[in-house]
Amino acid sequence: MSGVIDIVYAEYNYWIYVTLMMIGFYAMIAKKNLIKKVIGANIFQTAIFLFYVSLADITDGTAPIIVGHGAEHAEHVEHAADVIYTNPVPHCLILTAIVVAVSTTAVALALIIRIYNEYGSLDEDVILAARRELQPEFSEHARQKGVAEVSEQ
Amino acid sequence: MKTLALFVVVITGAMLIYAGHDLPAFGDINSPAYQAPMTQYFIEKSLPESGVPNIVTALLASYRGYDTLGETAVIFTAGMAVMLLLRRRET
Amino acid sequence: MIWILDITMLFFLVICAIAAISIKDLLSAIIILSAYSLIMAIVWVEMHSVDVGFTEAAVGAGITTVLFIATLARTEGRSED
Amino acid sequence: MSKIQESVIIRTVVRIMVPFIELFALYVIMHGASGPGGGFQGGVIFGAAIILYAMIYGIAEGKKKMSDSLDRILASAGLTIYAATGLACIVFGGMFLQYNAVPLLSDPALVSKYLIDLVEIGIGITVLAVMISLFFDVSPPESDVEEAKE
Repeated sequence: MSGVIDIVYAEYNYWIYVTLMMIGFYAMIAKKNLIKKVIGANIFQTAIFLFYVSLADITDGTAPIIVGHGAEHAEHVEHAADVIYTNPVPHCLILTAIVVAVSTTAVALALIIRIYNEYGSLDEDVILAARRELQPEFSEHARQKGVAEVSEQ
Repeated sequence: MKTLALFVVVITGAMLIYAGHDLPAFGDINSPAYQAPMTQYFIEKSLPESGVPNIVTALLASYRGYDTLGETAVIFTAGMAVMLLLRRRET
Repeated sequence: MIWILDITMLFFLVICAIAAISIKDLLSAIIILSAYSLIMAIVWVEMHSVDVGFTEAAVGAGITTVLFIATLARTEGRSED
Repeated sequence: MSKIQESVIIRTVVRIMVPFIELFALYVIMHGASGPGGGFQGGVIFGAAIILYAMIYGIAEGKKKMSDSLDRILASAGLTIYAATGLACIVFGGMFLQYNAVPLLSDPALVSKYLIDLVEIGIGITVLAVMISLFFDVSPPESDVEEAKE
């Protein structure tokens, strides 16, 4: 029994990150609404950040800010050698990734606004149908015909 | 479509959880990422080399300065892209 | 790491994620996404990653929500699924 | 003008809060070296203060605080500060962004500390300008909102 608890204690964070990532993935695949897809992408990104931060954590560690720096904290300096810091490298990577994530979200939302102004809908099926009507060569039949012509040559 | 998506999601999730067994335990101090020489070097030497007590800031602005410069350029480019997509022409 | 707090917050995270993608009103979905970001920031601070938690609280719960709502004001607020 | 924008309480509280949020943002940028914080967080908080003001007082009032041309100048200025700091290190004989090659003070670590602060200020300026311009671009134009109400 204690073996099971050990496994759960060691891995529950990874299970949660997989669950969140798959919720975001499902939203990106199955939802028809474009804003729902962007929300799914946000959840997906945050789940990956959670995975990196969980890898960096150390039990009984402390935040990666050097303890006992400066003269006013002189009483802490004698303990400074015993302090365990968590791994700072993934934190740095994720700090970069969060800001890139908000940039991609902003560009995606701008594209969604342009698509709505053009087609008057956020639904994927409506947009694709309108696009097929506007450009017949975009339709499935024409594309297959083009593939057949290419293969004949 | 929804059933297919659910199928894909469940299979991918099961594979990821199976692969999670090989990762170091949560909070393990002996994990390879923590015991790597570069991590220990950053923790020990970032204060004497860069004079900044916050290791994350020292990494971000000093050791990974190129990366942060590129990232700032990414934010700038995103701002320009949204401006090009949405701003009306001032006539 | 306080693991009881950790498990509670992770449980709330999963609930918020499921609610955010399954609710039909897009404004509610965005507000739930904002709450999701804030809980994620708490989880990260509790995992000793103060800088990342700070950034997520400012960016994820602040700017991203404002951008989503501004987008919603120019488009429509209902979703079919 | 919507109902929430006419409320006297909200307008007064926002007018009082905005300078304090901006002050806190500057503290976060300058404190990034010795505690949690840094250019991104501070820039985003500063941007959020002006976005809050623009949400309550209207986009036109917000653009009086941060005009489009000023916004464009700031966004490029921050990136230029960053790149110029890196190039200054080359001028003094180091490599790109090798801070401790600059022989300004006796202690190379101290030079590095001040240059990291300068770089953080550059990041903060770019981030605040871009966040404000993102909000102004994505939010609906005020003339459209007025037309929709009529």
